[in-house]
Amino acid sequence: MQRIFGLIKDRVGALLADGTVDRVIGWEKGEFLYDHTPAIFNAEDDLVDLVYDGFCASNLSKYLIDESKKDGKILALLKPCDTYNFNQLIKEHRINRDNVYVLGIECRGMLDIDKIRALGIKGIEKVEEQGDELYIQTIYGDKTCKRNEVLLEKCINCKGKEHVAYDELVTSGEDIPQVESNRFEDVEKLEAMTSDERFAFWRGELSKCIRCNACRNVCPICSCVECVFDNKDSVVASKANTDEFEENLFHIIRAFHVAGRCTDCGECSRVCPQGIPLHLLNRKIIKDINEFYGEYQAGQDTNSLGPLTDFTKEDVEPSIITEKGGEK
Amino acid sequence: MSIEKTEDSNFEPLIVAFCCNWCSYAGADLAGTSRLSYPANVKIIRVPCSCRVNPMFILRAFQRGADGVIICGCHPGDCHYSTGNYYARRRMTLLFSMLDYLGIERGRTRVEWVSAAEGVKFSTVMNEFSKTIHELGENKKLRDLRCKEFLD
Amino acid sequence: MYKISTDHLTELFSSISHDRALYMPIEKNGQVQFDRWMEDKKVRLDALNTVKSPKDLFFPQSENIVAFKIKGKNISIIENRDESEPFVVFGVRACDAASFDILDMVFLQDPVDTYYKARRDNGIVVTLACSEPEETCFCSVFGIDATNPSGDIATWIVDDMLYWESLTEKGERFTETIKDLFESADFLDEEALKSHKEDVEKIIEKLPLHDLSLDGFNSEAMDEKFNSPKWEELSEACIGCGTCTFICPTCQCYDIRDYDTGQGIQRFRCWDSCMYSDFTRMAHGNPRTSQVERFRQRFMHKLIYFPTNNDGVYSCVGCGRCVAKCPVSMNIVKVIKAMGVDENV
Amino acid sequence: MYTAEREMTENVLRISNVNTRKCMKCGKCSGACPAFDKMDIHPHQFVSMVEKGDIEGLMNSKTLWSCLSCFACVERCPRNVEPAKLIEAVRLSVIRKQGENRLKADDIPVLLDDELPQQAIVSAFRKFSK
Amino acid sequence: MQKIGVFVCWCGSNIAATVDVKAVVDAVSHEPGVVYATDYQYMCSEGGQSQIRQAIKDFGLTGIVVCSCSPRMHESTFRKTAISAGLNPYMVEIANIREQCSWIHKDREDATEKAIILARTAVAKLNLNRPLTPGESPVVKRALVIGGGIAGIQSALDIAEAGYEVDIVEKSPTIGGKMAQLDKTFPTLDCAACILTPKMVDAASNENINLYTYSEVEDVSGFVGNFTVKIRKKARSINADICSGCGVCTEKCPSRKAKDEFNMGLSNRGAIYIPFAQAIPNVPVIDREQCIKFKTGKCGLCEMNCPAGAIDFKQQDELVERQYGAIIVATGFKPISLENFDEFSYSQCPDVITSLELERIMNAAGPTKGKLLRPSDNTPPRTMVFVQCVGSRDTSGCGKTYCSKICCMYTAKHAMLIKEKYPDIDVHVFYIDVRTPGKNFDEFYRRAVEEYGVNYIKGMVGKVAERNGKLLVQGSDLLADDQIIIEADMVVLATAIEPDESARNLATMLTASIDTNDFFTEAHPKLRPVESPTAGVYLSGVCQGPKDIPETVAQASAAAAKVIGLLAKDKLRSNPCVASSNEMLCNGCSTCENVCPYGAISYVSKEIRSAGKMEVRRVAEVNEAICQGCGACTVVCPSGAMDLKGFTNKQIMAEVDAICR
Repeated sequence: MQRIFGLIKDRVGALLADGTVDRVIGWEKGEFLYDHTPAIFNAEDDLVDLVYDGFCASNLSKYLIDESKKDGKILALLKPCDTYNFNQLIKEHRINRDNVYVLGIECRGMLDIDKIRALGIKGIEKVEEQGDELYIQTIYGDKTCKRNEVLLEKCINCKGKEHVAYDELVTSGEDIPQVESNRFEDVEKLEAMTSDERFAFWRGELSKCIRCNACRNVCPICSCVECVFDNKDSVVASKANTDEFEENLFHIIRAFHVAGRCTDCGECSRVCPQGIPLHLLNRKIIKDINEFYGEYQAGQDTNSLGPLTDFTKEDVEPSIITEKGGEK
Repeated sequence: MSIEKTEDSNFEPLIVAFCCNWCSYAGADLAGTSRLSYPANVKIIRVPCSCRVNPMFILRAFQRGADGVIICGCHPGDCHYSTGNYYARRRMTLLFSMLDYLGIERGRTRVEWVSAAEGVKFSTVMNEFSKTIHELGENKKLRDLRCKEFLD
Repeated sequence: MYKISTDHLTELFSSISHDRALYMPIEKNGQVQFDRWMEDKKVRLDALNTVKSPKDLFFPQSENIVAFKIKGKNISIIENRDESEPFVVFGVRACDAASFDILDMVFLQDPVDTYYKARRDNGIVVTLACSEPEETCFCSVFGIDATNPSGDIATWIVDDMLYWESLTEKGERFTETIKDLFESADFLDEEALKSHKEDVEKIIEKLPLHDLSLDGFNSEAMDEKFNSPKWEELSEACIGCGTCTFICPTCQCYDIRDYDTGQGIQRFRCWDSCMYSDFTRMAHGNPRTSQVERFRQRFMHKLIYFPTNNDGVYSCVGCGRCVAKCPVSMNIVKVIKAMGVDENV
Repeated sequence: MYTAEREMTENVLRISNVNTRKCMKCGKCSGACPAFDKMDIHPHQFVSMVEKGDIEGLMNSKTLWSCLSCFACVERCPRNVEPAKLIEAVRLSVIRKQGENRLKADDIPVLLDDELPQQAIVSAFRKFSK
Repeated sequence: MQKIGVFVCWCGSNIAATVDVKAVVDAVSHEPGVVYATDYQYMCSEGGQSQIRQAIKDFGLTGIVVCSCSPRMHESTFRKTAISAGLNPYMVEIANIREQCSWIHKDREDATEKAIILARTAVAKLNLNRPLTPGESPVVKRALVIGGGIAGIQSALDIAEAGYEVDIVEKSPTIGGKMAQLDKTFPTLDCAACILTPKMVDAASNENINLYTYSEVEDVSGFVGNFTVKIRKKARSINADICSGCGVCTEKCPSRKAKDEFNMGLSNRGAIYIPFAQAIPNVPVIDREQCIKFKTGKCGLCEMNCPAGAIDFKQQDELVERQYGAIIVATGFKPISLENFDEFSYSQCPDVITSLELERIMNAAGPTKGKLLRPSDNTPPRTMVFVQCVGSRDTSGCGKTYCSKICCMYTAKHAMLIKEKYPDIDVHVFYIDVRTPGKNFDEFYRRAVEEYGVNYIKGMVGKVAERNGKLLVQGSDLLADDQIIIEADMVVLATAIEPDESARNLATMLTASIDTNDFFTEAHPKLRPVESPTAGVYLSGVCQGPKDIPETVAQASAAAAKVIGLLAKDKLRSNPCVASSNEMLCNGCSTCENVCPYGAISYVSKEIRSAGKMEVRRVAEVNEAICQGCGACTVVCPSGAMDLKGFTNKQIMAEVDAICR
């Protein structure tokens, strides 16, 4: 991981120096070795705090909505999965393309600090990456673990290593193992359950929701000027889940507003403080769209019509759901 | 006959029907003019086109105590706005699939294409749907309890 | 000082939960949070901290206040606040226990919040000292001794023995009711407990955030901190979600809203977050329009405004939840370090 | 009042599952019937007689047993009335009439054909001797 | 707070029979916003309307709810009442407690309870109504008639008469339609050509009428007052301007195998042909499947012999796009195919023909030059059998369920003409019921029986079989209770008629509603028979339902009158219930633009004050003249910026709440 970071740092320095861009959005070192914060580096401050390692999971394309409105050009370090959101935001005219210079950076899959803790590793002070091994120095002695054991859910189901939007690519030349996985596996498991089991599962999960809006505010697609839940004149304005129904309502409406636009970047599940597998909701809609209306990956391009703003005369009838078999 | 699932068989289901102004609302009127009866617990809301029905309306109906929601529109191809019902068809398919995914009984929501000339079909659909909902029983899963047992 | 072996904890819990509800850290759907104790529930006393603080046992996320019913011209007022019955909360860490005291300063000051007071009187806080603090912990910075937690009753778990000592009169009365389950602790136990406390203190010393300094955060520095240019840079990553405020044990802001249930109007209180865009929306709009101002407001309140009004008590207990759970890892520690006097960043 | 005749008509309608009211009296069934000349009551009359409730007349008619059940009338009827099924139904009511023992036990030896399966005898008895 | 008046109608007994009107009035008077509630026997009558006007003045009502019949019936009536009382017409809501309540529920208590809920829903919606003023859109002073039969020609002539420009689009090479194929027409027995061709010539010569023959409508967009229609002028391969119509080419053409559609396939025609002598325009057309030049590249005799050099093999289809204010559908009909009716052995024996084929045989310009001869061996027939209702009144699925209405009259006409010209031919007619209603029609049919001795047999033909040159017609004679077999020389089937096959996709193009038999559905069977529910589209002739020529002409003129009424206006009031976008909430994401079927949404960048500072934002703008108010955009808009006036999100939510209360 060090090699690629070195290459990136040089490229960023060069681009800042020769004036193609006047500021960079990337990640800044935090207190510990895993809590990096997205930050904007202007030309003058040095890039000592810039970092790129296994804990830079956050998706920077959302910041570009406001940043691209300011004058001057910004250099954006985008991982492959972030570029899908970048394309989707370009398609929705939310990002001013010529104010952004996209540097496509290679990504070997990001790490999940909660999974490391779940392995019983506590008091983490330092994390070193060597190939597939992680050397973790903690207050209670040094620990090691395999990189693939602690990958983020969205990296286990990575959509592929190619960038779909970039002005320039930075690759370290190392071959990155393509992780084979069926990203709809959990959805299929849920579909196989009886409807009462599914209801119990989702009641269990959604009852944990504390309506902190982290999933909404981190989602690049879910970035309305004023969200329908905040706008007091809207019909569903609400601030707390005062009832079971409101928990369902918030997540169903959110899933529907991003239906056909969600690129399955997994950020919502990553940031949920309560660990609710929110990606399973969006992934279910993606699976349905692929099944009923043909393979569609949001953000693959910047001009195709989204599935919910398109139709064919031979679309399947809604009654297919009621006759889909299985018990009531 | 299957044994009545709900204990109180005098349970009166509440059904909200969204009917598109040009075809299914006219079909409902035709069912009226031809005196074809269907249960009184079906209440019709007129919308310009089936594509006007927002998932929020359906969830609001369930929240407020409806037991079944049916969306009627023109037959695909006959829509007065030419493409309205195509969008509605896709959106409703995904919504029904999502509700089923969350464990809500499949029969609670339904889409039916009824043209202005199909009064008979309208009344049979409403009778059938009301029977299905009656068998499914009261909507307990998608219900806002504050709206129900509220004070005296 | 009493003691009971950890194998008999289940009988202790079932006897407590006979006549009153018992809450403790329980794992549900892979998430540890304070939940009501039942035999089949998976108790997790080893988990350092729950994700959501136990404050919502006293200050729930949403609770009914009053309801109105309109019939024609006349309005009838219906009292339908949620009744609170006696309960015990077990396994509270020192930092959370300290946060109750901070909440008391807010809610029990004149005019007393009767909703909060009813729950606070009904609740008995049984704290459990930490044995393996995490690197995100910095309660010592705020003068909280993790090994000697406050609360009505303090407990320690050393090897396979639970030591039980009531600190307050309320704790004393409660211990009386279940005294027969315990044996009294002898001198040997006192020693074992003392050495365990020292080990934990040594670990606390070694915590990376142990020597975070708070000087510079006092009422005099209010203007200087308020106008500091650093807020701009610190808040650029903040996405304005409410995670840090909702999981923080000391955040106490709430909003009052009315809900039209079709039968009448239900007025209820729910948590609010200073990070939200409509936080202090008033007639003319919202005084804090940009995220920078909201971000500054949060940390100024915790580190300067609150101590100024409450003779130096900071409104943070160093539990480290916001450090762990912020989506963009921006938190109070980074603010303290960035804004602190000796800039030891 | 609910006479036996009324009950028989109900029976015929139930067995044949024919809605005699759908007949528009076009006469195509009689036009297409190959056994028309052998019949004293003609296909278009089945329907109106059943509707009038005159089953008795049909039961004693020659038509009942000269109808070939070729279903030409059913095939050609523009209103899906299926007259032939009425004949079948009336035939069944004849067979089911109580106390008409058309097959007595002592006839068995004369007619017996040794390859005849046991099943055929039993069902003949059930059908013909009431 | 609104001041609402609620008016519950008895509708004579239609509502009052099963709904306790007084209970509804009492229940709804407690609703928030309601200041006045009353009931009346006939709310839509003058008495009822004046009561509403009076109440609006007395109580200063800001909105009225009328609980009566379907809004599709009297919404416009009550809106006019509101206007006359000075109230904005869109502050009127109708609760449909007749078609959707009193007529369909038997139990009085259920019906009353439902009526109360429907009334409450209308009040809940009205509380959130805002006064709307209809916009205006220009009217293109030109009409389009699709179909060049008698219906299309008559409509076109009437519209041209009023001074407006009319285009007739006819898919076959000449106008005239089915009527041109007829010999004589009932009840006056004057010859079809004599009364039709003058109208065709008028249509051709009228400077207000443009003929697009051998052309089809390809695409229709826009809306009433401003339709944009693409017409495909199929290539005739003949330059119509310089062709004199001499017909030399049609004689010289060697390819003779093509079946002449005009003569119903009873005779052949050349690859280059003029459908019939009086064809308008009198210009031949090349049938490219049959023409040897097109098939093999050789020949070209017609080109050589054409004095004017008008043949042009390279001529291509031409796409014309024109604007119209109104469209009249006059696509006419065709006989159904008889493949499901093999009992008449129509396809096996040439002597079993349909009535339209008989028209051609008896027509002087027909294949037999007017002499009645058997198609098999061209000998005059001795006995003829007519069979009525072939494929009509048939619920078995092989034919059509409806009665085709015109067969009884034209069969009586055929029988009479044959008996008059060849008195010694025996004519038998198998019928179920003879339906000849109206002025002089029954007298016409009785004349065929009494004066000309046509033998009408009450019964049906079961089977037609050929035996050594003769047709054995086996049928029933119900009055004689007998099965008769007639040895006939010719059998004529009165075949059912169905709409032209172009009707189905034309309806989709026009978004006009169409029923399961492919007849266009009229806006209201009794009150608006010549209009389609789609504004600006009118129906003339059999496209709307089976009818004879007198009725067709009457309907054609009626449709023309409606069009003239429309074109006379300079401005049309457009529907005010259109979408509108709230620029403060709009993300500028173009999702609504993608779903708008009319392209009514465009994007502008605007200076907007948000969070205290001015900011340039890309926001949506709705062109109120083009938007038809379907609402597709309001649902795809995630932030709820796009809303539909008249059916806002809040209004529909209020209705849902009122129902579920």
